[in-house]
Amino acid sequence: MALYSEKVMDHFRHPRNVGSIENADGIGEVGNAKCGDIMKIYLKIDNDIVTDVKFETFGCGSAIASSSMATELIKGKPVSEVLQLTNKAVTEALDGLPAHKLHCSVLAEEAIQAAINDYKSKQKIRAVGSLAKAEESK
Amino acid sequence: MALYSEKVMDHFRHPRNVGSIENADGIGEVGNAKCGDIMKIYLKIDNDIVTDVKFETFGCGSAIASSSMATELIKGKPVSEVLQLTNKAVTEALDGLPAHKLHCSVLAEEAIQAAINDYKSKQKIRAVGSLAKAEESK
Amino acid sequence: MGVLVMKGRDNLRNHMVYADNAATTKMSPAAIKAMLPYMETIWGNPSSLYGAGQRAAEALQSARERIAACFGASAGEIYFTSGGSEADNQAIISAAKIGERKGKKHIISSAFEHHAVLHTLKKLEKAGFEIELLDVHENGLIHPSQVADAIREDTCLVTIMYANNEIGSIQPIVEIGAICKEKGVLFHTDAVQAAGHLPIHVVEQNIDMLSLSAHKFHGPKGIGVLYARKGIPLTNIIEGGAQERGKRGGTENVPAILGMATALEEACAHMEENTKMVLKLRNRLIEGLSKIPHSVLNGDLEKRLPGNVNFCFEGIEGESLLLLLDDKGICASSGSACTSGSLDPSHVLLAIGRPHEVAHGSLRLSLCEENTEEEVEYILQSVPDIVEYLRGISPLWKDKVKGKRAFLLPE
Amino acid sequence: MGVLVMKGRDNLRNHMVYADNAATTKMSPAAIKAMLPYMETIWGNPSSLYGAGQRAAEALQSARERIAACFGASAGEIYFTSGGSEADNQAIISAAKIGERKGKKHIISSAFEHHAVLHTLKKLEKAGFEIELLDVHENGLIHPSQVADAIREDTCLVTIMYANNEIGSIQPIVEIGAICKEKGVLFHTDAVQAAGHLPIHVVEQNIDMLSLSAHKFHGPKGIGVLYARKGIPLTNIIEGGAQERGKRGGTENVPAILGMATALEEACAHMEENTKMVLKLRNRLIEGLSKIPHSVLNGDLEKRLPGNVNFCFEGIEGESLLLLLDDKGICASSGSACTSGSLDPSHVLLAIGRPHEVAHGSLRLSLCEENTEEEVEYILQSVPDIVEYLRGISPLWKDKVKGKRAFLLPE
Ligand SMILES: Cc1ncc(COP(=O)(O)O)c(C=O)c1O
Ligand SMILES: Cc1ncc(COP(=O)(O)O)c(C=O)c1O
Repeated sequence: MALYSEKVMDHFRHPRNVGSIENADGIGEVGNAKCGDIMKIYLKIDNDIVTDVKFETFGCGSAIASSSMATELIKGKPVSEVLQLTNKAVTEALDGLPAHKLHCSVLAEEAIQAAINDYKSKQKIRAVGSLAKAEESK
Repeated sequence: MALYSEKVMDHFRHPRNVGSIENADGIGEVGNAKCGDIMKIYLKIDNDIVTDVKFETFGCGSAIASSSMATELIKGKPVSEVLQLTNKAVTEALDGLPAHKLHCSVLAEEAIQAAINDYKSKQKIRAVGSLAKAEESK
Repeated sequence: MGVLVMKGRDNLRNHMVYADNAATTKMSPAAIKAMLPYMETIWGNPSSLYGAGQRAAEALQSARERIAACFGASAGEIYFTSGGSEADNQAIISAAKIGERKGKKHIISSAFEHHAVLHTLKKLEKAGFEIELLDVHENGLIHPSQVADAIREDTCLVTIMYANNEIGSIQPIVEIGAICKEKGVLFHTDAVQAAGHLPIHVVEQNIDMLSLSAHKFHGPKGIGVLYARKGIPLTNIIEGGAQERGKRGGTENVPAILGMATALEEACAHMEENTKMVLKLRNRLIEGLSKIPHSVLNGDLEKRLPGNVNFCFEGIEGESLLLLLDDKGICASSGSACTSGSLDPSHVLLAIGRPHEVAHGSLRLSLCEENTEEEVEYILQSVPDIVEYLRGISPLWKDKVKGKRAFLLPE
Repeated sequence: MGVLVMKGRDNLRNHMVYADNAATTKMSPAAIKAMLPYMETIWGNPSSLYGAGQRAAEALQSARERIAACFGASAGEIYFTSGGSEADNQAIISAAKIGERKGKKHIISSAFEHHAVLHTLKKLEKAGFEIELLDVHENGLIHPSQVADAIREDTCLVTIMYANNEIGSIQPIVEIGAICKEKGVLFHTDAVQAAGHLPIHVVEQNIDMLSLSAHKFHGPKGIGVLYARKGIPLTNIIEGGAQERGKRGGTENVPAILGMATALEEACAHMEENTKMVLKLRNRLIEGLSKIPHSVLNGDLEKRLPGNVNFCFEGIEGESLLLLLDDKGICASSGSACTSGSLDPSHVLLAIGRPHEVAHGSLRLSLCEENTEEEVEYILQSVPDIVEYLRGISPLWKDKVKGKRAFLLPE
């Protein structure tokens, strides 16, 4: 009955995947206006697989732990699977969060979705770009 | 700061002049409707001097102590002086009473006044009686 | 004639016979022991984030669970208050607010509730509520049918005490609760005298809200519980921080709460054996005191708190009796006028129909498992002497004996 | 980049550094000792007539006198409550009722009061009162002229806290009191953080009503005082028996009251030397923490509680900071959103004009005379490391360093 579970405290104290990725394939940053937390996710994606992920978070203990756990959960996963990550999965993997801290796991979910969206729109641009190039070489 | 002063407790525990007087010269009984206390005072009066006094009281500790102290204060005193006995004098002689118990000392004052009034009206009747006798013997 | 029969305390001369457990109880050593660590070492504020605060928060939560378990509630239904009075106030105000929102402003209670209830109801009456106080039968009981008959469309609350603090009568709570449940009316019970002394199960007994106070079962003073069934929205009477799920501001009194939990568990665990012991003492007392002529037992003989004895003695004024008992080392109480600054006789005794004069002469002896047979015999020696002495100096009594006034109680 | 710099607690590894004395304090051994006899042997109910009750009543009265003497009041002006929150509630409700009777329904307070005050005022606002919350200057102070300007014909109460619980700023109470006195308006001050720490004299300082809470000066939890100048009629918020001259029902918490009296006397007797010691530690802390770039001290440097240190660190979120300090054995607090179930940043820090983002990153260290220089040095080693670490993993901070976002606090 401590404020946070052992899992949360472990991920808070020893957050996995902290940092940033140079030339990331997708970057997502989201914030919660009310509590002020901000999360930034960096993805490295090869062949639609998340090969690397890093995060930077400004926020409370559960925000940091949620970021850490969420990045662990998606590492090595195909994009299609990553898109199905829910805040519930993050919370469960952390052995639960206090009710008023659930929004932190939502933030993690949203940050990852944002990063995937970024990756997809970048891909489209690249696709359009290569299409253009192909046209040109015709 | 006990509820009652030592004096009150002494007069409560060892009330002076408890009892009744056969053929008393004056009897006064008063009651307080609200708290239910009843005091009865018996006086023996010779030559306008209170030569004996007894009381019976149904009431709380301060009612009994007030009766006891009041009887002590008037014993041996001339009627004129007895009529001047105030509840304040009783209270002071008891080293004070709690505010909500002051009415007990008032009751004692009233009982004594009632007894004196009784004495006086009996005297008048006796006076009238002896007057009548004197008339007769004329 | 008045002959002073006071002889001192005999064999118990220097021993205090405490027979006022309905007023407050001696703390159980286990309860004191349960408090000390939270005074000496784990003093943190349970709202604090760090370990020292979280340890206090954990203790608080475990106390909540332990207390809830004692009467079939769940931890989330327990609100800690500063005592029985605050719990009574908050329960009633909360129910009134709920009712007001629905246009229901009729409240049913009884004439012999504790002042924490009666005065709160008076306040609500001034605010436009209609308060209906049920009559109490001479035996100190309310009949469930009275409640059923009184409930109206606009009734928002029935508040009837579990057991009366003066005369010990135990009300038919299950039945009243069932009626309230059926009619959809909130039911609160002031269980300050019952908790730790009688088995309570809020679900089985259909209790929506319940008040208790720790110092009535060997716990600490200044701490109590308001139980409110899940879903009943409470109204704060103390605004402030987010403590007690926002329903009661103020830094939690962790040591007292832990003391209360321990005392309640102890009382509940030993309820059966304590009841047996106390009943035996109580019945002996009732039997002995009944022999005093022109006396009457107040409250039902059967439906009665195990430790409660309450008599009226005709021709006696309560305070004098208590003072003389005190001289003999016996701690007792009275519904008497003069004990409390008010001059009125006990509203409880008037409610069961005792005339003013008789109501003035009451004696309450409330026992616990620490009282002994020797003490009971000592009380039984002392009371008749004092009653006789006080009657001897009473002008009222004399008139009765002489036939000038009528006796109000049979010989 | 985020490099975890947590190294454990070094030489104080197994030692708890308690720096949250504004939340609650460790009980003084003398205060515990003062309570025990009233838990173990003199447990009687002070309303009881017999000796055992009267001894409790005498103890209660002496505690009342001793407490009154600590701030120039008389015993009859002291009302015991269950703590600071209840005292605040009752003071404000009472003044409002007095005002209402005269048709005066305007109340002046400040934006950074404790929630026990603010939430009570909100309740009154719903009941038709007009509540005017004065702005607080950036240094955490209210100017007496603001009060003078705000007072109207229909003002019934000014309630301004003596010292703020988060940022420690001490208000100009004498001056505010004098203005209220001159204009005939009741003046209440929440002195929960001041009592036992600052000299208080209700007469000289023109204070009509004052609240305090024992657990803020090494006394027990669950007990406090409402001082109300003679002649001010209080309104009950807890109805019940005749306790506290009829103004607060509930069996008196005698042990806690005795503990409070002892703790308050102790605190007042040693105030000068304690202040000296604590000031030295506090100033060292402020000096050291000021070196952290992009930080700011909250609250006035001079008009400040001796033990209070409160900083905002840009780019830091309070809860993370507290959890990492806890890992090092340091107990501290924050005005942070996340500590209390609410997500809003501290209303106090917003009131002094800190932007949301900065307000989220606050740290309060509140010292007492038991803290040591060694502890202060340990805190000064720990905080900068943690701040640097947390900034290192913050996307916000990175943007600021890169110039993509503006710094809000100067380097
Ligand atoms: C300024 C202030 N007022 C009121 C209170 C409430 O006191 P308590 O929690 O003892 O009710 C506190 C502390 O919590 C406080 O710091
Ligand atoms: C039936 C009943 N209700 C309420 C109370 C009030 O409890 P407390 O004095 O602990 O507030 C008492 C005892 O005083 C009581 O006997």
